[in-house]
Amino acid sequence: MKKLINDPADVVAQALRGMALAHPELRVDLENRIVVRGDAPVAGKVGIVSGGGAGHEPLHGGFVGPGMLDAACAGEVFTSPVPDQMMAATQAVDGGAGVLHVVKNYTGDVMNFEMAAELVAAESGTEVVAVVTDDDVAVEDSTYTAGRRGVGVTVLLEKIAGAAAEQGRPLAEVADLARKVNAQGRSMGMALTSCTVPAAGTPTFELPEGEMEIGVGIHGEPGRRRVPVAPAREIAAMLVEPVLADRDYTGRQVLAFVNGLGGTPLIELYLMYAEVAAILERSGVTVARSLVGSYMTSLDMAGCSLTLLEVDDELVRLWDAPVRTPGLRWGV
Amino acid sequence: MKKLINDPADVVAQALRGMALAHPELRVDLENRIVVRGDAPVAGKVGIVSGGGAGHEPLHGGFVGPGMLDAACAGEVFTSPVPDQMMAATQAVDGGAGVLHVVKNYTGDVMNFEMAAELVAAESGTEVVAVVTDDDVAVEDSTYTAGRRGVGVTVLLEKIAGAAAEQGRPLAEVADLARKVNAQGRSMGMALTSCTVPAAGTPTFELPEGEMEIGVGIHGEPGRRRVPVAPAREIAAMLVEPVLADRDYTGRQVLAFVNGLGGTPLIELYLMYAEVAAILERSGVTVARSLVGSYMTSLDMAGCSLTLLEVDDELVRLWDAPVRTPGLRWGV
Amino acid sequence: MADLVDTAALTAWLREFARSVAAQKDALTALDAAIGDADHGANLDRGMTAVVAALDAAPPASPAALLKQVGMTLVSKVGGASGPLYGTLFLRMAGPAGDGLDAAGFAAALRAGLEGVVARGKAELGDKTMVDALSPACDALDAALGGGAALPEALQAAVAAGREGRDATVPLVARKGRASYLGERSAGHQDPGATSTVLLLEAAEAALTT
Amino acid sequence: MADLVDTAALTAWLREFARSVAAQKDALTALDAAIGDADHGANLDRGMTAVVAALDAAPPASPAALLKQVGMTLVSKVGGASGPLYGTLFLRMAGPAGDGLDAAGFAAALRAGLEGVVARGKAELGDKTMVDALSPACDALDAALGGGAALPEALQAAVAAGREGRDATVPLVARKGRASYLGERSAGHQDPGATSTVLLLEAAEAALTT
Ligand SMILES: Nc1ncnc2c1ncn2[C@@H]1O[C@H](COP(=O)(O)OP(=O)(O)O)[C@@H](O)[C@H]1O
Ligand SMILES: Nc1ncnc2c1ncn2[C@@H]1O[C@H](COP(=O)(O)OP(=O)(O)O)[C@@H](O)[C@H]1O
Ligand SMILES: [Mg+2]
Ligand SMILES: [Mg+2]
Ligand SMILES: [Mg+2]
Ligand SMILES: [Mg+2]
Repeated sequence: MKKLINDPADVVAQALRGMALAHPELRVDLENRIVVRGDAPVAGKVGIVSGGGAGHEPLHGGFVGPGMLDAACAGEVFTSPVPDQMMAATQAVDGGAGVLHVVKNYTGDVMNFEMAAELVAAESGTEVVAVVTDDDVAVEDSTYTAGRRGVGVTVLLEKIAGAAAEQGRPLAEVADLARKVNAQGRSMGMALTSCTVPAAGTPTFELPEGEMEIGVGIHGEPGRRRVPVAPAREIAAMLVEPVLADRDYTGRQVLAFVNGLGGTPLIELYLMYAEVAAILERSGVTVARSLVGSYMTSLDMAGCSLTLLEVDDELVRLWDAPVRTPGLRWGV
Repeated sequence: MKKLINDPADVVAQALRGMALAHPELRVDLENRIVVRGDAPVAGKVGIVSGGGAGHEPLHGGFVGPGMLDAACAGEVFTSPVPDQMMAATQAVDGGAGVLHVVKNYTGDVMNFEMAAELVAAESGTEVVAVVTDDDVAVEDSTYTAGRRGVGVTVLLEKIAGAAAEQGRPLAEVADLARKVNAQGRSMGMALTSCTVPAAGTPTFELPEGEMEIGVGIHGEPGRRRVPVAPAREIAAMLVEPVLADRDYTGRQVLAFVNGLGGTPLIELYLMYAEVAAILERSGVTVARSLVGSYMTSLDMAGCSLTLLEVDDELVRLWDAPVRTPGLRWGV
Repeated sequence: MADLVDTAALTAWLREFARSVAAQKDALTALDAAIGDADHGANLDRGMTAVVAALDAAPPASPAALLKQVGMTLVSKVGGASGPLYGTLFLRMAGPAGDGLDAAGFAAALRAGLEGVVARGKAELGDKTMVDALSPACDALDAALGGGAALPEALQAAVAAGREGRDATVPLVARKGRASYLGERSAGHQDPGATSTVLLLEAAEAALTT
Repeated sequence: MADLVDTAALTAWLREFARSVAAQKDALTALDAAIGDADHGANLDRGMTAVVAALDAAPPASPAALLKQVGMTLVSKVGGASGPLYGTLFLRMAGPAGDGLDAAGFAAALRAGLEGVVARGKAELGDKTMVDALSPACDALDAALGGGAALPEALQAAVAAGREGRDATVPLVARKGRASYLGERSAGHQDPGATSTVLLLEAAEAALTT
């Protein structure tokens, strides 16, 4: 394992320390491992809290700031944070208008956020609503299973809900918007290489030279199938087609998001985006907005994911609204 | 070789197409392979043009926009662009106040920009001044050699000179500022893995598991020495010490820039930054500003570089000034 | 009476569970590597180490206080899926515990814990989770005690039923937890949580019957 | 007179150079891989392919026009270090060329080219660059012609001197170009540019002496 780390068991806290030093505008609670917006709580504003296992940077801590998240909780690498952290974050951002929990659909994340909400309810009057993201079409869905994983749409949801909260909208409205974003978003990912969890020290899965994994999860969960490495043009098709098959975006306006998984440089992501855009055009899908970069990584995994989000004028306005975070910044 | 590409011989043009689609606010001339600020030329403003071999994204094209570059020329991967591109870029951004060429100190880049300047002089009245960056302390310097390589300081110079130009300062002043930034900046890089040039198809150099290269160049040029992989704390020392040995920043205010080389995820860069900051504090160097992320990559190379830039109030003000580019964005 | 499960007995149970989790840590993680994310052993070991540290630091006064402390410690130290699940199990056991449990009371408390796990995780029998070991164990415990057995034999029966349930998870296709993302590919592997649950039952048999 | 280097002769020279660069492409790139960035063969081949295409498309009217076209094509198609260097070489040759060169005129033009390369790249003899082949070749050419030799023998002497200079680059430590970043580690390798320059001289010998 080759990584810029010290003790493999102590990566998260040390990275958080660096983030705190690099972003004095944020409040980083190294004890609770939560990143909080510098001016939190913002009186009268709905607070937005997210969190999850570390290893997906800049998600979530890098999206804390005006126009996006009020706080983010970091768990161990790929392990959900605990209720105590979520409680501390919720209390830190409670401006009196309630708090939205943005939760990626993984059993651990969902249950820990649930317990946190129960504990908050027991201890304070803070109103908490949780919205769960589950946009990964690689996992076939069913009410009997844990359902789909929350992936790329989480980034878009945090931005859009954050903009709505910044406008002073009430919790119910912000939550409805968040649910709408999740409902209108779909994602599909692929890996050229496995990630290596520091504590494990070896790649999570074996992916020989010449092979790639289609439908991989952001924790290195195996995907739908393993196929020979193909040109970007064909890879783009392997990502776009299942997304369009799951939800018909034909004739719709979308936000197209090509996300890097950590080990893939920007030059390749732009090239992939060109291929994705070409397929979307042929399929009669109109790209209203785009995002290309590594925003939700899987440690050092090489590969990318595609997320499509159907947008209307309101969602576009909220997407364009000012945001000032380490990971996303514009219009401010 | 595992990459998200099609024809290895046609990576640059296809990535530029994706960039053009993802950034409609920019004008991308696919013919000349130049990225131009949407509103160029800005009348009365000094134009700033940079460029170099591709493979370092977001540098340079990702730094085109208000407050930074007016245009960037992309060569083949790791190969300098040609004078025709630089001429076209120079003419496209000439707002009547002259044009600054920002050139990284590589023989090819320097000579092609020189020829471009001569051709511009021969064909038009446009005043062109070139500033060459050579901040890499890994290369021992001498007036008899090609000198040091231009690396991380180039990003900081483009931001600061861009801000000065945006303020309407004259070419001579902008050029002096640029030279000052280069003179006050030093960098040192290290690689955990080699990059792989698409056209070559195999790693540029062999770096066995358990070894790393200290002082590597952004094109995979061999560095000062090869040593066993060490904890981030020791790696940080191997980067900071030669920089401080080359220029004494003790008691000075600096901008500290920890840059990812393409294959290293943000979580590791933040961790590295924490280690760098700790050493700087112990060394009596005050960090006034910081930048942590992958801004000047070497394709898919895993590793990082450190750049220190001594700043005064003016440089800090120019650094903080609004910038709106795909790669750097704030205050706008 | 030998069958009274008091604070000391519960403490012994949890110390024994902590010991065997530490011993089985890598085995549990290996099982999780096959169909999950290779951290179940590390997660539980982190949690139980903290539980033992808390017991050493401040020995709780009553069974209820002890079980609550154990549950809260697991909830706040483990994370992932097993943190809330095992945490809830002990928190729910605390309810009936009061300041002492007879055999029937212990069985009732364990069933309350099972119900908590099911309420929290929504898993049904056959979903390839810890419930597949815990649920039959509770049934066997009740049956044995109902049939007049003393706690030792009853716990023996519970362990046997738990092991059966654990083994039965091997062919199953997971419908809950990370393993469910694998769909059919999850069949042929033993569930890590069901495996650690058997360790919990075995610890009870070892600690509560002497 | 056999010694007049006209448009046709120059065209033959450049076509022959293009042919041998294509043939030696991989060898040149291999040399550049050792101490540079493994693209010298690809760079020159890309450039000379464009040069030949331009000659085919629009055969220039005069030696001066031809050399200017060749230089401009290399400058705009090659990039890197060798683009400006070889481009400048031909652009500077164009000056003295006018509409025909006798032997002395050709030697003077080649020296003008050398001076252009030196002015552009600031390399001195012994810096481990193409200058180490081109400079002794120019000297030998002048000396031979001065001694009354005809162009064919003079070019033979130039090639011999160029080869000697090329071989002499092996032990040198590079002081210019990418190879200079290697410092001591650049010694023991033959310079790619000096190698391609010998191909240019050999092409002249082959094309201009028949
Ligand atoms: N919904 C659920 N209900 C009951 N048990 C579950 C559920 N989801 C997961 N589990 C149990 O948790 C175990 C995994 O625990 P662990 O690996 O520590 O958490 P994570 O899956 O978050 O990494 C599984 O083997 C399974 O027995
Ligand atoms: N300053 C210089 N003066 C003369 N020749 C040079 C100089 N720098 C480099 N060269 C020549 O250029 C050759 C390398 O050319 P090439 O590989 O095509 O360009 P690059 O180094 O940009 O990749 C070297 O072998 C050397 O002979
Ligand atoms: Mg886990
Ligand atoms: Mg080159
Ligand atoms: Mg697990
Ligand atoms: Mg080269």
